[in-house]
Amino acid sequence: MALKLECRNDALLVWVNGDFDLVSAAEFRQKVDTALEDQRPRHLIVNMSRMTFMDSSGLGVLLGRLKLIQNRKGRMFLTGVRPEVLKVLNLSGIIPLLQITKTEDEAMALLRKGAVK
Amino acid sequence: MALKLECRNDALLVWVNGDFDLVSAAEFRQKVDTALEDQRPRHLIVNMSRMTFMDSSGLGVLLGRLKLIQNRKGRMFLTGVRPEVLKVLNLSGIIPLLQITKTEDEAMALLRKGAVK
Amino acid sequence: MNRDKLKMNSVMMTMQSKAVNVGLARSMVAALASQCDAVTVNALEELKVAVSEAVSNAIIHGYENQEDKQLILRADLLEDGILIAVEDEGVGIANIAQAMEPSYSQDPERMGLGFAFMQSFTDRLEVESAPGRGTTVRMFKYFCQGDQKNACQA
Amino acid sequence: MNRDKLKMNSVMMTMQSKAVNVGLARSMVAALASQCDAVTVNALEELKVAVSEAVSNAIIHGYENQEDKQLILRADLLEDGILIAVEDEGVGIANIAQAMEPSYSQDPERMGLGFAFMQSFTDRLEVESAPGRGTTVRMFKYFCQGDQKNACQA
Ligand SMILES: Nc1ncnc2c1ncn2[C@@H]1O[C@H](COP(=O)(O)OP(=O)(O)O)[C@@H](O)[C@H]1O
Ligand SMILES: Nc1ncnc2c1ncn2[C@@H]1O[C@H](COP(=O)(O)OP(=O)(O)O)[C@@H](O)[C@H]1O
Repeated sequence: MALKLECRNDALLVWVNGDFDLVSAAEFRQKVDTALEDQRPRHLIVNMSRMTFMDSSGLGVLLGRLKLIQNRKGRMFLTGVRPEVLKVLNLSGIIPLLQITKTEDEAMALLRKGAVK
Repeated sequence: MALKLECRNDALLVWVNGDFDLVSAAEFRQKVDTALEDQRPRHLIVNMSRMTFMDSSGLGVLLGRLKLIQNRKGRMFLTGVRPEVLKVLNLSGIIPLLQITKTEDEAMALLRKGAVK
Repeated sequence: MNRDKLKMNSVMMTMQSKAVNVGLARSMVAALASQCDAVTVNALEELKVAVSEAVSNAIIHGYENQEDKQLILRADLLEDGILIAVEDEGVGIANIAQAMEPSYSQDPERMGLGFAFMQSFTDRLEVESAPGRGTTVRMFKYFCQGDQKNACQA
Repeated sequence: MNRDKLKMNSVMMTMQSKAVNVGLARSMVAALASQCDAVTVNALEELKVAVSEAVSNAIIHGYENQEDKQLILRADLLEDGILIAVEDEGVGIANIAQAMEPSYSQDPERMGLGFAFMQSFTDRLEVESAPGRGTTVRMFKYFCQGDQKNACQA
């Protein structure tokens, strides 16, 4: 897996490349938590358009970050979710707790409008 | 591997998809030999642009077909050879015995002009 | 989970209890299952998740993240599906029924969805375990839904 | 071929002597080698050919195409390369030096290039064999050419 992080306005954007499993979950947690600490963004947008696989280790780390974001009254977005990854998300019960959009621009637009649950 | 065969004028065209190893070599030998017997084309053009891997089993079957083609005074062409496959061909000493072109149209054109070794 | 179907192929892989090997196990099982032309992309994706969960559990829970232990993955390709066994010689599970309940996890950082995913994504799941004696997880997955004609010719 | 370099990972795979498993062995070794970021695409391609040759030989020559035999593939990821062993318990080789000569083949349908490819595409090749006692082929391949800095961190 390769990770890319970027802060834009009030949001942390993360791109996840490849398989999101035990190995990459650890890397994701460490890098995202550091960025959340250091740069204090309120929202988190995870671009999953290049995530080829996700299991419960990946999912668990997403849920952990969701809690951190909820603590700071922010919103979490998943964008570009592929069908095989969506199937795993669907089983987890996480979906009602966050927002799924096609692109990160869509997510950013929703944030600007304040139109998020 | 998936194989496609087609007779065009005096030549048998074969497309090889995927890995060319012990499994696919057997299939190649059987299908190509049947076509060479039944339809009596003089020349053989193997499109290798989608061949992702080749080992000595694949190579051995190519050499076997080369002999059949030489017996009927035909020409053999390999087209669209990828670098990793070319490396294996280079080691084998087979290259001087046949013709390598970019596309099968090029091969067909050379055949029409009679401009082949 | 002894099935009488014809065995088309069969592989055993012994590997270290390292996180990187979760992906290795997944690729191996996917490559083996792909030998059967009838397998659907959907079944392959689900199988990969199930294998990932079982191997991750052996590493995290069974061996408590000690990287120098051995785990075994067995995969038997049958006519109509694949049989997987993941074995560790780790701590074992005292209460299997409880452990298999969704959202039961001994690890606060985890969601307790591993067994739930194995259950949802395969057609049969069996867990054999005892404290100090390690754990074996066996799963069977059909390659496609109720299609007799699509038997494997690998 | 005992190397003192740190072992990063290590896998053993037992499989049936079936032609389809040549590809399985290749994918497994490629997936394992890819755990090392330093490995070049070039090295990976060459490694796949070498593994393919050794496993094909075990099936065709060692077991004379009997599909129900077992062969073992061992792969050890080291700091700077990968060590592969392919073992069969087949017919064995009487004259190893002769068998390893390019274009020596006992099979008229084959070119006798298997050992030549293993030799060209790896950095070290060792064959242990005796008639009736099976054959073990060991190969070592560096991940990249003389680059100390590119040690594997898998
Ligand atoms: N191989 C194993 N060895 C020991 N304990 C295990 C093993 N697999 C699962 N368990 C136990 O079962 C519990 C539930 O597992 P699971 O449903 O996969 O959720 P999670 O991995 O998120 O904890 C684990 O927390 C652990 O206590
Ligand atoms: N695993 C093996 N068991 C028995 N004999 C073998 C084995 N590997 C190679 N040989 C012998 O060595 C010869 C040369 O092998 P190789 O160079 O791979 O060429 P080829 O496979 O084309 O015959 C084979 O023809 C066979 O007689």
